[in-house]
Formats: sequence, C-alpha cells, structure tokens
Amino acid sequence: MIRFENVGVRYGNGPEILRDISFELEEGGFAFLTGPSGAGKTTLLRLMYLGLRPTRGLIHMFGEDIATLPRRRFPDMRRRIGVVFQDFRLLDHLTTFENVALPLFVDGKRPSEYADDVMELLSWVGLGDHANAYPPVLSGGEKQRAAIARAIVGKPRVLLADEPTGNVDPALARRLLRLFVELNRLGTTVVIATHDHQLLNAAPQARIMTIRDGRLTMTAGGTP
Amino acid sequence: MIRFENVGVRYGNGPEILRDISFELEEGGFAFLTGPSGAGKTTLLRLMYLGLRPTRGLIHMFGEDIATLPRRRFPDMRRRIGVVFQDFRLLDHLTTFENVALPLFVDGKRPSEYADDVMELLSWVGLGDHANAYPPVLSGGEKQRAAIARAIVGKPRVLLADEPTGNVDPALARRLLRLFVELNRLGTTVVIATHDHQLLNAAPQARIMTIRDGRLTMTAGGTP
Amino acid sequence: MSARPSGWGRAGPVFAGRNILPRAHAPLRTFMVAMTVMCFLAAMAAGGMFMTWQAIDTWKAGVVSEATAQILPLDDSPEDVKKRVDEVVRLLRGTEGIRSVRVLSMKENRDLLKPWLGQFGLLDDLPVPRLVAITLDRKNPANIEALDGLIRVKVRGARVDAHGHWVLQLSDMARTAGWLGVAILAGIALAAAILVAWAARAALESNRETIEVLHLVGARDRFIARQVEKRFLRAGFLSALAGVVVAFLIFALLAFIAPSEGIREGAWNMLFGDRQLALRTYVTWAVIVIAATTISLASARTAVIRILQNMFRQG
Amino acid sequence: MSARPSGWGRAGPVFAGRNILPRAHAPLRTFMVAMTVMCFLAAMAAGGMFMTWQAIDTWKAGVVSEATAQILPLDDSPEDVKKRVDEVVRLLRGTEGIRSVRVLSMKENRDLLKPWLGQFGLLDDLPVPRLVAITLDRKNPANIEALDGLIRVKVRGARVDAHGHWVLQLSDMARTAGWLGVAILAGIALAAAILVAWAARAALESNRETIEVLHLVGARDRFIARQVEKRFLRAGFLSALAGVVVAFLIFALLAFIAPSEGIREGAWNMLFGDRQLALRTYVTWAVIVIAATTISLASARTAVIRILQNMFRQG
Ligand SMILES: Nc1ncnc2c1ncn2[C@@H]1O[C@H](COP(=O)(O)OP(=O)(O)OP(=O)(O)O)[C@@H](O)[C@H]1O
Ligand SMILES: Nc1ncnc2c1ncn2[C@@H]1O[C@H](COP(=O)(O)OP(=O)(O)OP(=O)(O)O)[C@@H](O)[C@H]1O
Ligand SMILES: [Mg+2]
Ligand SMILES: [Mg+2]
Repeated sequence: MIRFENVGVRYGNGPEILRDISFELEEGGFAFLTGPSGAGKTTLLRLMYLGLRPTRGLIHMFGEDIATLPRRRFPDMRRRIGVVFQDFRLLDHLTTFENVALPLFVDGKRPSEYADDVMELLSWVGLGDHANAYPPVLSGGEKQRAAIARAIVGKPRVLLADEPTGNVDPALARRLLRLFVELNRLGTTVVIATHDHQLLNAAPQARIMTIRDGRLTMTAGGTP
Repeated sequence: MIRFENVGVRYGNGPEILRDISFELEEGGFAFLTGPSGAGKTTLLRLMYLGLRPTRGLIHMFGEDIATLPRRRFPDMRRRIGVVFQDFRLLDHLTTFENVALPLFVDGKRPSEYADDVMELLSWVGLGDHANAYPPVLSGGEKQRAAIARAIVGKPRVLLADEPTGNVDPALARRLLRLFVELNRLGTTVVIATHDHQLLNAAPQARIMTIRDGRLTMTAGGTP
Repeated sequence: MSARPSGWGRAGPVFAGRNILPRAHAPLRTFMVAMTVMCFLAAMAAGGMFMTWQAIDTWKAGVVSEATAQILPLDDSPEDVKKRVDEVVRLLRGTEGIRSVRVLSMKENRDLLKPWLGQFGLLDDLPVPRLVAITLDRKNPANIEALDGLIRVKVRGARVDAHGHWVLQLSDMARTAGWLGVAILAGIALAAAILVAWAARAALESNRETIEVLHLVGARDRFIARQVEKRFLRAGFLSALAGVVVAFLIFALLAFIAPSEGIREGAWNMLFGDRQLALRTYVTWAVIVIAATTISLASARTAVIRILQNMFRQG
Repeated sequence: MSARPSGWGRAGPVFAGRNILPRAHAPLRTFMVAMTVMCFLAAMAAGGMFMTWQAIDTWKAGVVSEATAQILPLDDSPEDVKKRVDEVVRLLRGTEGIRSVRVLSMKENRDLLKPWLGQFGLLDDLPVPRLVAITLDRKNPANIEALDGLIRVKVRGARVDAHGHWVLQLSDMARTAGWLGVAILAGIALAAAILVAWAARAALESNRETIEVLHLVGARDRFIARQVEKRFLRAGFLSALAGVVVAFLIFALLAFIAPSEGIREGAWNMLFGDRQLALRTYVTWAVIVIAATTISLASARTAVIRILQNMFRQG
C-alpha cells in the first residue's frame, strides 16, 4: 500500500531531516508515528500526501511511484487520501459545514446528496451546534475536530492524521481514536502522528513507527 | 492579583459561555485551567489579557478594574502579562528570534541589550538552531516553543498559557513546565489552560480550576 | 478576536453561490476599485476624444458648408449693382443644396475688409465688391464649381467661392487632435491594463492558501481555475461596468447642464443623438469593459496556474 | 508548504530596517503599483496641460507681436506711393521695440485680399493699400497707439493697426483650453486619490493580524502608527516618485525626438528651457508626489486607528 525505499529529505540546503527511510505499510494497516518535536513526523506525512517530493528515494502509494506521477494525476490520488493537518488548514470564509463538505463538493457531489452524512459526522465529533459557525470563532479543539471530519468525510483509502488530538481532552481523544479505528476496520489504512502516549496505549494492535535523528524504527505490531 | 466577580460572557447573541465566574488568584499563584474542549478556557484567558470585555461582572487585575480601564492604559497592562496563544500568533515575516524578542522591541529596548538573553532562552526551549528561521518553516512543536519563549521573555508578572504543550512530546512538555514553575518561583502568577493530565500531576502544588457548563470550580491547592 | 462577526445566523448548510473563493476581501475589493476607476478614466478619455472629434467635425462642416458670392461693383451705378446682387440671390435661392442666402450689409462688408483696408473714411468711396454669404445644405451640398460657372454666365462680374483654404488647415488640425486623443486614450488604457492586471494577480495571490487547500482536498486544476474565473469575471465585469456607467452619467449630465451650448450638443449627440455617433460611443465603452475584464481574467488565470504548478515542488 | 523561501541565511538576529510590518506582500505591492500608475497619469496630465497652455501662449504671443502698417494709394502715382512706403519703413526701423519690418509684395497683398475681392483680373487695377508687416519685440514691444499717432502725422495716408480682434478670440479659446486642462487634471487627481486611498487602506487591512499581535505584546498605539507611517511613507513616496519620473522621461523623450517641432520645443521649454515654466512643472509634479503620499499616509493612518479602536471590543 505505502512503501518507502531509501527516502531522504532535506529542505533547501539545510541538514537531512529524513535519512534512508524504508518501510512498508500493508493495506488496511494502522500505525502511529512518534518521535520528539521537530523529528520529521509532519515531513514524513507530507511525503505521503504528495505535499513534498523526496530529495532521493522511491515512494510507492497505491502501487504507483509518486515521484514520477504527473501532476494531472494528483487530484485522483488525493481523493483517496484524507489528511488532518497539524495546523488544521480550514478555510476561514466557509462555515464549518462547508469546510467539512469541501472534499465532496470539489468531487462534484451535490449538497443535497451529502448534507445528512456531513451533519451526522459533525454531530459525532461534537460540532452539531457549530455547523454554521466560521472557523475563526471555533475553539482550538473544535477546529481540530472540524479538520478531522473533513479528512474522513470522503471515506478515504488512506488517512493521515498529524497530531489530531493535541487540542482536545482525553475523553474526546479516545472518542476520536475510536472513529479512526472504526474507519480502519472498514479498510482504510491509517497513520497517526502523535505525542500522546495514552493514545498509543489505547490502540494496542497498531504498529508504532518512531523517528529519531532522521531514522525510522518500526515495531512489528499486528494487523487487526 | 486576579479577581473575578460574577463574570458572564456571551458571544454576540449566542448562549452564555461563562456564567457567574467568581474566583481570586493571589499574587505568585499557580493554577491549571481545565475542562472539556469548547468549555471556555480560551475565553477565560482572553478576559484576563484584555482580549475581550465581559458581558457582565467585574475583573480586577493588578488592583484595577479592567472593565473601566481606558484604552491608552492597555499597553502598560499588557507589558506585565505574557500570553501563549493556543494558535501561537507568530508573525510569519519575522524570524523566530525577532518574534521572540518582539515584546522587548516594542518596549523600546535595543537588540544589543537583549540579544544574548533571547538566544539563551531560545536554546533553553530547543530552538537555538532555528533563531533565523521563519515560522512557516518551523514544525508545530517548534512554533509552540517560540510562542512560549515570546510570552516569558519579558519576565511578565502574569503568565497566561493556552494549551502550551499540545504539540510537544511528554519529555519536552515536562521541561517547559519546569520553565513555568521556575518563573512562578521568581514571583510570576501563572495560569495554564491544558488537557494534559500528566502535566497536572507534574505540578502537585498548583490549584486546578475546572470549567464545565460555563461554571468554574476550583481546588484549594497550596501556594509554593 | 477577529473582526469577523460571529458566524451565527446563516440559514442552511449550503455553498452560498457555489463559489468557494472568499466573496470580498481587501485585495479583491482593491482590484474592484481599480477596475472601476481605470475603466471610468478610459471611458471618460474615449468620450472626451469623441466629443473633441465631433466638435472639430462640426466646425469643419460649418466652414465647408459656407461659401461666398461676390459681385464686383464694375462701373455701374449703385442701383445697377443692387439689381445684379438681387439677381444672384434669386439664382442662389433657386438652387438645390443651399440652405440660406444672405446679402451682407455695407457695414458688414466694410468690417470684413477692415483688417486690410483700415478704418479710413476712404472705404466709403472705394468701390468694394458686395458679398453674399451662402450656407450650404450639409446633407446634400450644392456643387460650388457648377454654381460658380452658372453665376458667372448669368450675372456680369459675379462669382462664387468655397472657403477651401480654411478646410485644408482645419483638416490638419483635426488630424492632430485626433491622434492626440488616440494617444491619450492609449496611455490611459495601458496604465489601466497594467494596474488591473496587477491588482487581479494580487487579489489572487492572497487566495493562495485557499487554492492550496482546494488542491489538497482533491480539486482538479480545471475546477480551481473555473472558480477563479467565475469570481473574477463577476467582480471584474461589474466593476468595469460601474466605472463606465459613472462616465456615462457624467456625459449625460453634461448633455443637459453644461454651460457651453457646444458641449451640451456634443454630449447629447454622442449619447442619444446621431445613431452612428452613439453607436461608436457605446461600442467603444463595451470594448473597454470587455478588454478590462479579459485582462483581469487572463491575469488571474495565469496567476492561478503558476500557483498550482509551483505548489509542493520542494519545501 | 508555503511559497516563502526557507528561512535560513539571514545573518544576524536583528530587526531588518527596524520596521516590523511585512516588507512587501501582494496588497502593499498593489498599493505601490497604484501609486506609480496614478501619479504617472497625473504627471502626464499636468505636463500635457502645461504644454497646451504654452502652445496657446506662443500662438497668442505670435499674434500679439504682429501689427500692420497700411499706406493708402490715394491719388498718387505708384512712385509716390513707393516713396511713402519707404518713409514708413524708415520710421518703423528707427522705432524701439520692433524686431522686423517687411513690405508685402503686390502679390502677397492681393492674396490677402483675395477671399474678399475675388480672383478677378480687376484687382490689378483697383487702388489697393500697400501693407507692411511689423513684428514686435516680444520682450519689449513698441506702443502701437503711439506709433500709429506718429506715422499718421509723418506720412500722409498711413496708419498702424494691432491685430486686436484676433487676440480677443484667442484669449477666449486659451481660457477654454485652460479650464479643460484643469478639469482633466482634476478628474484624474480625484480618481487617483480614491484609488490610492483605497489601496493604502486595503494594504493596511491585510496587516491586521500583525497589528493585533503588536498590540497584544504591549506596543503603544503611537508605536504601531509610526511603524505604519514609516512603511507607507517610504513605499508611497518612492512609488509616486517613480510614476512622475516615468512621465518626466517621456516628456524628455518628446523634447528630443517628437516628430513635430512645436511639441519638441514645448516639451523642452517645459523641462529645461524657460526657468519659470520649468519651475512650474517641477513644482506641480512635486505637489502630485506629496499629495499622493499624504493621501495614502492619511488613509493608512485612519485605517490603523480604526483597527486599533475596534480591536477587542467584543467577540
Ligand atoms: N519548509 C521547511 N523548510 C525548512 N525546514 C523545515 C521546513 N518544514 C520543516 N522544517 C524543519 O524540519 C524539521 C522537521 O519538521 P517537522 O514538521 O517534520 O517535525 P515534526 O516531527 O512534525 O515536529 P512536531 O512534533 O513539532 O510537529 C524541523 O526542524 C523543521 O524546522
Ligand atoms: N469569537 C467567537 N464568537 C462566537 N463564539 C465563540 C467565539 N470564540 C469562541 N466561541 C465559542 O465559545 C465556546 C468556548 O470557546 P473557547 O475557545 O473558550 O473554548 P476552549 O475551552 O478554549 O476549548 P478548547 O479546549 O477546544 O480550546 C466554543 O463553543 C466556541 O465555539
Ligand atoms: Mg509536526
Ligand atoms: Mg481553547
């Protein structure tokens, strides 16, 4: 599903952030990505969602080498990947509902088709009352939940979540994790970058990828 | 030091987010502010840093009623308060060094006076190598640490930190908490809004303020 | 903390207008103001140019449509001269293509000759020719040469002259004024094009974040470009139109209340009068609106493509 | 992910230029382009207006500095007339304030009278007055009335006329052209003021976040306003100057390579020639730059004060 071979990344002329990363994540896998702040977790996720080309190495996703993928194929690829960004990346001029429905909207679906689904998802993440609020008036945790909802609304085949529970309380974090686990059970490959050790413990079946000093180590873990 | 009397807040015509908040925090106190996501923690901090006027009630800070404080006195008041914003609020066009030194710069100090102090602080929070980097290229945790450094660089008499460890690993979180405790020992009143229960446990002397359904409860706690 | 009003109160969970670029933010509004102001200037310049051209045409036509008949005194008695003058007037009145005929009084005659013959009492005695001012029908002017031949034969010592000399000079002047007007219009149009293209680009640049997010959630380049075009087509067209409408209103006001009769008439003809003139004005104004909108569209489109292509290359 | 270059490579930990508003971002650059373009247009309009005025002045001066002496044939023999003409010329040549004197040939005389007296063979026989063209010294013209008195006394049947009639007409025209130029300049200035004020406000609006953060870390309103003013003073002034300099270069080019001698001379006089004309041009251009900068400064200042005062009121 996702296969890295000797991938290296450096930004500009800076030091190499990621060095010789090689791993494979099978379809339907569930993995946590940890490591100290600034280790390169976000960078690794950016490689996976085509947000950054590696300096060297090969990255296969869905059986294709994304380093040689032509630009016009990007949208198709992206529609199969849901991303929760660390800084949320919500559009301030759209309501929470519109933000969450955005992947469906750009896919050409009509609001009448997806309105109910989106509202249900919003309720699930606790934003039912805020569907018509704009992101600037949401609390930090509410923004994070809107970002999560947007990432999973299209039922992506791969979900990449960058620190998705940094701004919510532990109870809510476990609730959101259940959402990811549920999605994983339906076949989605899930990668969650997090510092939250309690979250790691709450999903014991997951593999744990740790980045330290630019190198990746991976626990065996079991697929569900 | 900080005294709330029957404070209530509602945004526009929305529901009352905070209701009848009354508490007093003595000079040199240390308090954690918790509560579920969307409870009103950020709102309460905004009241304290003059970022929002209460709909009703009295707020005394430094012995003055800030509801009737004229605008031109705000800057003096603000210079005694350091704030770590939940969304960091770094200026993208300034380097990390310049962002952190901003409170000193607007206070009229000369770079030559504070350059060493700022660099030392940056090293302490692990940003020594990133002094000349701009915020858009920092990792999430690095931005958060820059925001913390900016809040404490002016040795404020009150420090308000909103979720200051949501994007850093547990080890770094404890290191940053030590920074707050150290500052508190030197006389700064500290209020930290957080979901991180491990952080709560790491500072047992602190009082814990919990917001739930718009109401505040407060544990007794002991001053250090 | 933001100045944005709290987000309550929108009715349904729909994409308002189904356009997902921000409705109005400062850079887009600047673009719109720039479009309005520059299209206003261009429309004013075009209108002013047409009015000047027309004023010159009118003047030229006035001169062209004038001619003079001269009757030499010869050695006749004043009564005989008068008879010959009456004969000329009769002939002229009978000719098609002549609107009016007027015999200049002796005083007028003298005044016309004054610059050359001086204010001497002597002019009374000098045998000066009698002049008849002829105004031709502009639409269907009489042939001056044929008329001249006729009059010469029919009346002794009489002839008809066109004011050809002046016409030539005026044509030169008109040509100069025409080119000057075109140069001014071209200058303003160029300035407008630069400013409008730039403002469109800047307005789009400030949507970079939105474009990136759209791309990240799987929008195709074509979809994003169409959103941008929709937004700029609407904003640009309406703003350009507003500028031209303001120019129209100013000229319309001139047509009614300008202090000078000439300007009033010129503005009237340009806007409501002569069908061909009015058509020329409106077509030019339409071209201004279309050109400005096209330029801003093209500029925004180029910018969006550049943003999309440069996105996510490296770091 | 952002297009900003990775932030390495700045040397020291200092505030570059000690101005903490962003150096150049799209809205500020739009403001700068608007300043340049509008100041360019205003400077071109002012220059064009001055050149037109000057052309009219030159024409007027040409007419004013001309006069005619007439010598009536009376009943003299041609030789006697010639003597009297020579006498007039001698007198005129001896008068101060006259640059040149020229006796018109018989043919010229006849050509001048042709429009009125026709192309009859008769003119040869008619006793037409002889004309002498006089060109006055523009700086120190002779007094025409005194001259007329003198000539009348000294030479029988002679007199001197100024072209007063034409001067009056030309003054009217010059006044009209002058007001037209002022109206055009005023229109462009107004459009420029609106656009520039708006662009400045928009550029500032897009710094709202920065202003809020500055305020939050304890900056005084005065400090923030000063930062804004520094930024807009510099950006606005330089852009306005650039626009005027481009206009200057275009006129300078005209002064050297314009196809028409008149335009060449006009542009030259306006820029480098007559000290007073040049001074007027440069002062006007300076006023344009100063006014544009002031307007943008005032607009930005008003905007920053409004942002500061509306900040943190409620929600
Ligand atoms: N665009 C960029 N240009 C230059 N350096 C960058 C860029 N983005 C990230 N970096 C640097 O690369 C390193 C890794 O960043 P990354 O965001 O991947 O860390 P992370 O593991 O996600 O950290 P955190 O847990 O704090 O979010 C950091 O030191 C950061 O400063
Ligand atoms: N400017 C605003 N206008 C309207 N409603 C707002 C505004 N800011 C916050 N709210 C609402 O007020 C409530 C409390 O928000 P606040 O940011 O104080 O929560 P919080 O306790 O900080 O939550 P979190 O832990 O998620 O950061 C939320 O429901 C939020 O949607
Ligand atoms: Mg990260
Ligand atoms: Mg909060």
